[in-house]
Amino acid sequence: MLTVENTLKWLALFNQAIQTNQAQLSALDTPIGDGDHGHNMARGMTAVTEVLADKAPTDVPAILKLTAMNLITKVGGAAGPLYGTAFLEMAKKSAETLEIAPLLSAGLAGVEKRGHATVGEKTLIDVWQPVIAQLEQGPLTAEAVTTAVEATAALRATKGRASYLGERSIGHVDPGAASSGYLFTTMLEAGINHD
Amino acid sequence: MLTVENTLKWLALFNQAIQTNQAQLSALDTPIGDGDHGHNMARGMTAVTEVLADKAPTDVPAILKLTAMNLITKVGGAAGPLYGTAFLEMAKKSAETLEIAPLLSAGLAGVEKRGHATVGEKTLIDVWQPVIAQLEQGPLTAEAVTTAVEATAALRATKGRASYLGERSIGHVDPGAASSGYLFTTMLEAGINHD
Amino acid sequence: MTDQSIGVLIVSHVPEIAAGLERLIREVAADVPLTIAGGTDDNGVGTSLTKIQAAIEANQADQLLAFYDLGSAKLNLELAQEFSDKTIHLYDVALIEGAYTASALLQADASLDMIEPQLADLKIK
Amino acid sequence: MTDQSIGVLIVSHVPEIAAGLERLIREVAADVPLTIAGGTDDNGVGTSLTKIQAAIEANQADQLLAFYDLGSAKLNLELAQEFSDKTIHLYDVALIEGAYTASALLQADASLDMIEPQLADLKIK
Ligand SMILES: Nc1ncnc2c1ncn2[C@@H]1O[C@H](COP(=O)(O)OP(=O)(O)O)[C@@H](O)[C@H]1O
Ligand SMILES: Nc1ncnc2c1ncn2[C@@H]1O[C@H](COP(=O)(O)OP(=O)(O)O)[C@@H](O)[C@H]1O
Ligand SMILES: [Mg+2]
Ligand SMILES: [Mg+2]
Ligand SMILES: [Mg+2]
Ligand SMILES: [Mg+2]
Repeated sequence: MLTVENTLKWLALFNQAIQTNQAQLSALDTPIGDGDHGHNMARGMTAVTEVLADKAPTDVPAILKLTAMNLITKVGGAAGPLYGTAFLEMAKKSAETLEIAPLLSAGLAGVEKRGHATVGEKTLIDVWQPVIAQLEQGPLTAEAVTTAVEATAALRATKGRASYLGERSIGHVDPGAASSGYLFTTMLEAGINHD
Repeated sequence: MLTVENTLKWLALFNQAIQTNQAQLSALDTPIGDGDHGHNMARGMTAVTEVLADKAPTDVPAILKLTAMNLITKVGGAAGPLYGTAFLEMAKKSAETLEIAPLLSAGLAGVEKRGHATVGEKTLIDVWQPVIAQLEQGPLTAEAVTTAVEATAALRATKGRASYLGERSIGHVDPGAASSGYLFTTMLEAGINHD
Repeated sequence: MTDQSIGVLIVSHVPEIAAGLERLIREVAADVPLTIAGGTDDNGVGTSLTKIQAAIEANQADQLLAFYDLGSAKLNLELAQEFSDKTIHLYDVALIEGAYTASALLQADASLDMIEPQLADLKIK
Repeated sequence: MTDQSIGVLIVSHVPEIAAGLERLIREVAADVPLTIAGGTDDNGVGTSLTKIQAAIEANQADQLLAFYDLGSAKLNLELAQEFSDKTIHLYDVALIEGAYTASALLQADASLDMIEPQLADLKIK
């Protein structure tokens, strides 16, 4: 169940994870992309963190919406509109429910629509989908998140920059999947899980 | 029959015609192209004229080859490789014959190969082809040249920039056809005709 | 000379590509409403929703034919499309060749019905 | 990392497009031999055989995959091809998307046999 407190904590921890692992995320983006995913996400989350520090909204929908708008405008890569749309759809849904599974599910639907993508295309969707499936049945574990991230290595990319490599995209973890891995492990650290 | 004298006279007259009609040629290139054909041809013929004034070669093949190289490197638009190839093929052929019809015929074959083009595509080929056909049978008239140039207005372009306009290219004289019109009227003025 | 209500919008990951393509098109379509968005806010390689929205607003036309280079530009273009009041037609065609063709045809007063079949031949995305 | 014997050659009518495309490609293909020829000798809109020949010579590879924007660039490219000792493969594909795809694949060590079918999907000329 999202609250103002745990949502702010989640975003703060996610920001820390992104900043700490910025170089690793960009390194993952080098063999199958343009090597900027860590830099992009760090720029976006720095903006989110600054704006939340400036004027912390007092309800969950407003926090999610502010996060969305900053990710959309500041990231500069595909991850911007994708994560931004995810948070925007979660913001809309949070007027109705604060349970995490349906919120993330609304976010995932937004990513799929925005990216014209579905599961199996070697994108962040391949982490969101199994994470949500597990949350719908019971508590999520950090191990399950890591497993989903690593499973993207075996996939052949058919969306995003990695898709230009065809067969050659196989054998590398998807950078967007890796950043989503941090999104979900920090969610657990913030105490947000199956209600 | 080409001689050193009439070839140099022809090129001098062609240069004059191009310089005089530069604005008209660029104007023809405006509705169906990028408006630079007169400028391109003037730049090329200025270079040819300068280099011939500098060191006038003493045989026809060398004059034609020097003309070719300068058109190829100085024109800057499609007309450069096209006219350049035409003169290059004429230069090669002139080792064998100095009769004008077979020379121009070799030039036309070069243009067709270089442009991957044939008659009816609204290009300079639509002037070269009827001019050569007439020269093969008897003397060429300036009227026939003008008629061929004007006939390009009715054609739909399928090569060059004008081809992007599809149907909308119809109703305009082709700029390359017009500059070739000057090439052949100045040839007549230089006294070169069916032998 | 051209139907001022239809314009062209170019979105590229690189500021130089967007500016260079505008230069190429201006030679054949001087009167077409054309605006560009190239690179990130700090002119890095990427796209910027803010720049795209500014290019949409700056365009005098209220119907836009939009062209982009790589997929992530499309994601931002579609977001801008949702946020905008203008009618934005997005084409999954070769950026340079598509934007050039559409602009040349608009300059020659072609209607959207004439332009779209020609763009269909350039579809590669 | 890449087969240094295969390089990429970009020919555009506009210097800014050629330079911008090099910038886009460098982000994904740092090690691919890549040279460009943009605009006329005085950096106007057009192409220059001299610039194309210089780009061919400057390229460290002896086999080049060549890409161009509009038809008149192809005329000069084919002339350069005839004058050069290098093997130049000319592709009638979308300039940006084609050169990007080929370069990304070369960087990932793909062979010409793997690259050509992907380029075939981008053929529009
Ligand atoms: N069409 C898409 N649908 C879903 N996810 C995508 C799509 N395109 C890219 N991605 C995700 O975005 C990540 C790349 O983000 P980033 O490096 O910031 O963008 P860019 O490729 O523009 O540099 C990929 O690893 C992938 O997970
Ligand atoms: N592929 C081609 N085959 C034959 N002629 C062509 C071809 N492309 C262009 N042309 C000719 O070149 C002329 C345009 O020359 P110019 O304006 O100098 O070149 P550009 O179109 O590069 O600006 C056209 O009017 C046409 O006669
Ligand atoms: Mg990236
Ligand atoms: Mg990027
Ligand atoms: Mg022209
Ligand atoms: Mg030109």
